[in-house]
Amino acid sequence: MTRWGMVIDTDRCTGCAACMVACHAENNIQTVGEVEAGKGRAMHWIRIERYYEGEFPDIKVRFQPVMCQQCGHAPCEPVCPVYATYHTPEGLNAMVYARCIGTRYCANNCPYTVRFFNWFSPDFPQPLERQLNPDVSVRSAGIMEKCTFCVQRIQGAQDVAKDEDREVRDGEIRTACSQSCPAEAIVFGDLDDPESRVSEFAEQARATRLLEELSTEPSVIYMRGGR
Amino acid sequence: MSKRTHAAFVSPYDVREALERLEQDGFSTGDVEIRSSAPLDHDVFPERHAVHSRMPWMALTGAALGGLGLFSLVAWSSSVYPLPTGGMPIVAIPTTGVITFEGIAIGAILCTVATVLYECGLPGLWSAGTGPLDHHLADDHVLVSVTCDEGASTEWAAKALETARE
Amino acid sequence: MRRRDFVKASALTAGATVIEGCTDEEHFIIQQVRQTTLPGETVWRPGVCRQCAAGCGIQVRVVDGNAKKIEGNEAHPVNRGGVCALGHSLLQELYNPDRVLQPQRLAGARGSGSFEVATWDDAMAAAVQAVSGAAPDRIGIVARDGTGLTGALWRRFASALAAPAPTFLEAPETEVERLAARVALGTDDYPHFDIARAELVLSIGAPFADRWRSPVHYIRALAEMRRGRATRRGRLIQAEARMSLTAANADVWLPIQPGTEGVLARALAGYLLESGGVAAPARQRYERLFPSAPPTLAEAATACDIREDRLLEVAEELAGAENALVMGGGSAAGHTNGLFNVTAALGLNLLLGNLGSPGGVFSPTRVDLGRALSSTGAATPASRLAERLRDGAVDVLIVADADPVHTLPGGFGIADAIAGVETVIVLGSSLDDTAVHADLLLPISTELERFEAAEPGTTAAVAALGMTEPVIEPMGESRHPADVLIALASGLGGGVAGQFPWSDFEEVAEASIEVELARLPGGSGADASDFFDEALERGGVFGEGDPAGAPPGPSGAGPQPAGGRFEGAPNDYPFVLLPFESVRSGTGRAANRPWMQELPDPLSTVMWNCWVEIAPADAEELGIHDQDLLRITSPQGSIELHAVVDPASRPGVVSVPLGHGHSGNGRYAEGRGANVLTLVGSSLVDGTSAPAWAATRVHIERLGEGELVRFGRSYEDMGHDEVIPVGWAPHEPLRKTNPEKSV
Amino acid sequence: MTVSARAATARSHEENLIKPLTAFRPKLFVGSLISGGVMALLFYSWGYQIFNDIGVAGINRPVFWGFYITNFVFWIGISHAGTLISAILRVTQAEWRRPITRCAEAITTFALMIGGLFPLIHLGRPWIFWYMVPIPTYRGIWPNFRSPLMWDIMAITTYLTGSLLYLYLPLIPDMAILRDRALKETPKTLRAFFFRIMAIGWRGTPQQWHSLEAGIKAMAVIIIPVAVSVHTIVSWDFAMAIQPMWHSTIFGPYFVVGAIYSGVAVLMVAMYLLRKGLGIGEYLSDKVFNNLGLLFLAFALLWGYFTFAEHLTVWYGNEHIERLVFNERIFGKYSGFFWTMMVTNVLIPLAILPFPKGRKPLGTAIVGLAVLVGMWIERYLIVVGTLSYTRLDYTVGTYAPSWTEMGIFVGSIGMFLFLYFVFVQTTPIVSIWEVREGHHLEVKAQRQALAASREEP
Repeated sequence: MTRWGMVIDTDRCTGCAACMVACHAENNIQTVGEVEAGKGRAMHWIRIERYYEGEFPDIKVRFQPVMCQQCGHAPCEPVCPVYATYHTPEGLNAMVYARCIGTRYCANNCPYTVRFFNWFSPDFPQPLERQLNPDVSVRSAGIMEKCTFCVQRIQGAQDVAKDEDREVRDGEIRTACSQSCPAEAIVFGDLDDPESRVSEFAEQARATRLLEELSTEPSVIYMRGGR
Repeated sequence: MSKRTHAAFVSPYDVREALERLEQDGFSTGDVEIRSSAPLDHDVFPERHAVHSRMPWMALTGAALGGLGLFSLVAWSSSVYPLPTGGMPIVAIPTTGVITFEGIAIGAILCTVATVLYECGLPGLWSAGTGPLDHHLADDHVLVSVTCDEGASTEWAAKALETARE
Repeated sequence: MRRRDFVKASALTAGATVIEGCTDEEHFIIQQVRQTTLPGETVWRPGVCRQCAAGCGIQVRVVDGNAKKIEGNEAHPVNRGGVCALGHSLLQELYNPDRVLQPQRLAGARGSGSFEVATWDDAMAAAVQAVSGAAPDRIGIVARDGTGLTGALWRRFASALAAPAPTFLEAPETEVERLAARVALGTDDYPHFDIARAELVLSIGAPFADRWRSPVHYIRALAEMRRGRATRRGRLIQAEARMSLTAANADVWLPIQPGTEGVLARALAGYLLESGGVAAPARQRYERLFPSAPPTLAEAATACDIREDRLLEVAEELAGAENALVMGGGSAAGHTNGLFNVTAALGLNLLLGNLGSPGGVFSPTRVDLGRALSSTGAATPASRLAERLRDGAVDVLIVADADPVHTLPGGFGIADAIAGVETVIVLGSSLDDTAVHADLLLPISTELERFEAAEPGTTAAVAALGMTEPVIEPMGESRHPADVLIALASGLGGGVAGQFPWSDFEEVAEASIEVELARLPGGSGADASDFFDEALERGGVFGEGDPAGAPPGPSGAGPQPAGGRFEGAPNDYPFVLLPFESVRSGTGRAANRPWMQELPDPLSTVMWNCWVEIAPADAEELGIHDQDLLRITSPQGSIELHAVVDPASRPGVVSVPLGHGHSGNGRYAEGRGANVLTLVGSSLVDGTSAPAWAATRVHIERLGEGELVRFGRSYEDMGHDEVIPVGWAPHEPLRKTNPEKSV
Repeated sequence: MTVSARAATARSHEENLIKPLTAFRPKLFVGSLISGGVMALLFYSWGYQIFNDIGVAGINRPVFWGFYITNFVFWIGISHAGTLISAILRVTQAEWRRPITRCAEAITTFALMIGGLFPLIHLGRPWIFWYMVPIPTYRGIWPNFRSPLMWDIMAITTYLTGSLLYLYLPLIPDMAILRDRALKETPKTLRAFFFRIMAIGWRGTPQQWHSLEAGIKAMAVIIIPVAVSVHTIVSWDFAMAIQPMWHSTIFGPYFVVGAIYSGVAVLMVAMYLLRKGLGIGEYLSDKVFNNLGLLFLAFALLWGYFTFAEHLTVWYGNEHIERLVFNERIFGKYSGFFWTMMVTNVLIPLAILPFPKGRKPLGTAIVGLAVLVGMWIERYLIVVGTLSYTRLDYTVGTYAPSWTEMGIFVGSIGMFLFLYFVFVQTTPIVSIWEVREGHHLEVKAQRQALAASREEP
């Protein structure tokens, strides 16, 4: 059985924000414009959270990339009245756009605030729409969306593996954020496979998870920084 | 071909007298219809006019049916298309319980109303509003109508009602 | 069809395309893009990113002839598979809704921005006429960067015309850093720093995790230094007045007084010399560079305004480290004493004895493919060009893929001077601040639509040359800037045309490679054409193995120690202004890309706008609150910006990101924020021709309330409970409770 | 006073009651016109939102819920006025209930209709709301009954059905009375036809009376737990979420109390207006106001207690994110709302209701208005106050309602008034037969007293 997971090394991450743009490019995420962004409607499936610690001149900055944690016990799932979000056998917290009627309850119940709502339908003025990824649907107004662990890439790789009649190799699947990360701070893989890189990381002492106290069983593991 | 004699009374107690006289004159309760615009206190009437209702039992039946119905709907519909969410069981008893409760309630409510209508013989849209004295009902009078045979004891009945009237 | 065949084919048509017009255009282009794909099938094509000077190698996902996604080319030694935000957004330059796709001729007043569409023939004819009509010495040429073939071609063009050498708009500090490296280490270019294998990196002013020089390369190296080795975690010390992204990632941040970077470096040198851990030859080399006695840490502490004990800690760590290295540049090179600052910083490496050793400094590995095209590395400094423009000594100005009006200091007065030029010919893809002044706007293709052969602007461990065929067909009628140049040259005829015998840039590249074959990695003894094809398959030619070649060391005495001078008297202009490149705006090239506009700045989290970072103490003193609208005035000019009260700002210093305040440049860029460079004067870095862009003082006044679009919390919002994220401190949140808000 | 004399006065009172149904009342007509216009605003704004997408509302990230959910809870809360109260009074056989049951039950029904509208308004894609309805469709997928929103749908449907029937059953005999009058006075009119339909052939035989009363009793017993469950479930929409100051076990009872509290408030205001507007003071007597006032006071105290308990536990628990929301609510951004709420919901009631002089129509009506404002604020605080703050402090939210949301809110008030105006003009706002029954019981009591005194000597 596979359980997709991700490891983020906060000591490698420099907050360069390459992953954020990569995510936009891969997942056809709309840009909402200044006015809407001012209302708090900007969409970044992955974001770099910045925290200050201490006072000048001994002040430190901490960066922490946060995307959907693909919780094992996701609070967002049961509250949806129409099964628009549910748990796949591979441990993904799937979002079915076609089913979503936009109660926005899931977003309310997400302790990580990583769900984003399409308040208006997206606008890709010509010829920007030529860039859109054909593997990912464009979401219209009234639909909730969030990080999918680049499920289209997962399925692509699984198809290839199936054609070649083999298992998916560790490291064969790379999410958009992890692939573009200059610091290689993001690693994606199968947490149920003890040989995989993510599993190795997960066993280290630096490993931790966000808001562990809520026992949401996130699939994203953070390697604590050393600064 | 039968005749009907109607009388309107102001006070229920006069009605009682009238009924007693009618009885003495051998009218069966089936021949006598009493109508009022507000519930009459039952001790006004002699035993044979007493009535009864199956209400509470019907309500309980409805409750049982409703609860069972919704529970099975939930249980079945979640298992024909099983989608795990938040690590909960496919048929989660606590959440199903809430729905079942509402099922019990709605079942009871509908069954109660159905029973009321059935026992009152409603809706009987066109049967009503035929009597000549109906408007007296609006004035809080009590109407008593007696059905009696061809030709026969009409005047008896009338007299009985008359005497009661004074 | 194989490449080789069609080069001949296109050779016939190429000249024709220019003279007879666009009739063969499609034919010509279709031949350039190889037809491979089935409908809906994904093809990955190697490419080169030219968004900044770094020149990373990329892989482009192409579906049905459309570019969908950019990933890093793992074979490329510069970025090894990484891509930065700017690189990703190249797709939105390619498919920008406001991109100029046909030649435009001015219709109406200069600078009015009203153009009419022209055919390539007419446009080129007009260009040829203008150039041939002008006296050679009254021609000005501005191109994007001097490195690589295109730069060489412009040089060749200028010399063929007998016109003044072209001006290359590289990052202003690059020249200073190059000179400093030459003086301090004897290398002909900025050296390669083996950060990945170092155990301690002291960066004096160099914001190498920001957008400086080669961001992806350096970020990767930094990460490797930290977590690449099982043995120990490397540490980074950043000495810089501003909390840059690099400083934010540093283990120790020394927020030193701007302009005193050199003093710091010298004082550290003094400590190293006294600590006695320095070998005699190293000491001699260093003293050849700086004969005078270094200042003490105490003196440095006062000059830099840093607690002495913190300096001492750094000095001790530096002395104790196994293999440490020191970088210099960035804002340190932007002060009037920038040359001294960077030289002093780089000089420290002599004392650390890390030249040519793992985790140390290595001499640059530059192929310089274009040297055969133009022997002279000559270039006219931007400041000089500005003078000529101001003196009205330029009749025809050719601007190729550059935006001098926006990217040069306001003190240079380009914006006004350019109005006096008779003819302005702009090769560009958008109606940017320079293009609005154009008489002739020639649409050029992006690096995805054209043949490219580009060297990294900052050398990596090994030599590299990125090469790519067009990844997709050019949009509209856009053309390769070099092809336009070649067409222009052949249009001019005579000697000039003779100097440009090629049909298109691809041929230039092929020819140059045949010449330089032996010097290219894996080139010696290879068949030129096969080598060429393989390179295109791979995305370039890359060296292998570990870096080699130790810098020779100082060639002579370095510049005299000097303090930084600032424009504006401290009384009238109390704040030092530090412009910087934010990952979201760079130098303004990405301004019209929605992805970049909506990308929050990692530190201020601002989107869609420009801002000024000011320390809480200063803000309080001036009664400024977060998001307030401020007027920032320098001796040069004044702009209006919104305040970001930044807990990590050094009091007395304000920072403003570059790349905003475009007068035009499209729907997403127009009129957003202000261009900080309009505040910067004309003063130059001593001993160089580079503008001193960090040598300005400003005055700040509050205009009133304002609104700033943010993605995350502002510092002022964090009044009550600040939690350090779990990733950092598992279950122990750091509390910043202020009394009136606690029960 | 003789029986017949008493009967005479009763008749004349009933005439007052029936006048609005028979005669044309300009005041009521104009009232319904105006309120109808305001109601139109709701449907205009909603249409505007549907055509221009949900984004025209002020809600955002992380404040995903705003005015709509606030109003939803507010109206559902109000709906606990009638049915619940009248049911309780019926079950306890409180004699003074007779005049107020119907106007109370009407409030329930209408408030519920409006409240049920808001979840639809708030949907991102309302045109496929039926994905939530448990019916077999081509989709082959059923709703997720684990979601509190599904519980909502179930509970509200049940409650609405129940309330409608519970309002209608006691209405039948009155309609029969009106029918009988109309058929004599103005036969062959629309009114007569309407009453005839509504009376569905009620005759008023002892058997019918018996079944009806049994039915009403049964309904009263059933409807009480339903009402309780409805607002409990509404509160669970919040309590089931792991959000600060939502995830609280006390929420069920807290909301129920709050709901009844706001319900009584509306009832007070409505009764005051009816009494003034229809001149039926003899039915809605000071005694009634006094008794309800006492109930009102009790709920003011209950609500205050729950509020204190809720906030005390949060403050004492001192969990980081909870304290963040708590501080903002009580000392920070939302303190203005909070303290206003405390004044309107605790201070004003406690200043007026404890005193007999305060429990007169005007006094109770004033308190009613104040409490309405307060209870609305409470819901706003719960929805927006919590959502503005997130566990990972990086994201912070602010919220300001857009004109669309405002319009829909105002429109909903208009809709309520409109429905009520129409109701007053089509049905006797006081249950005639129940009042008559009351008289009969009095008469009976008198006779018994008389008989007793005869036997004395």
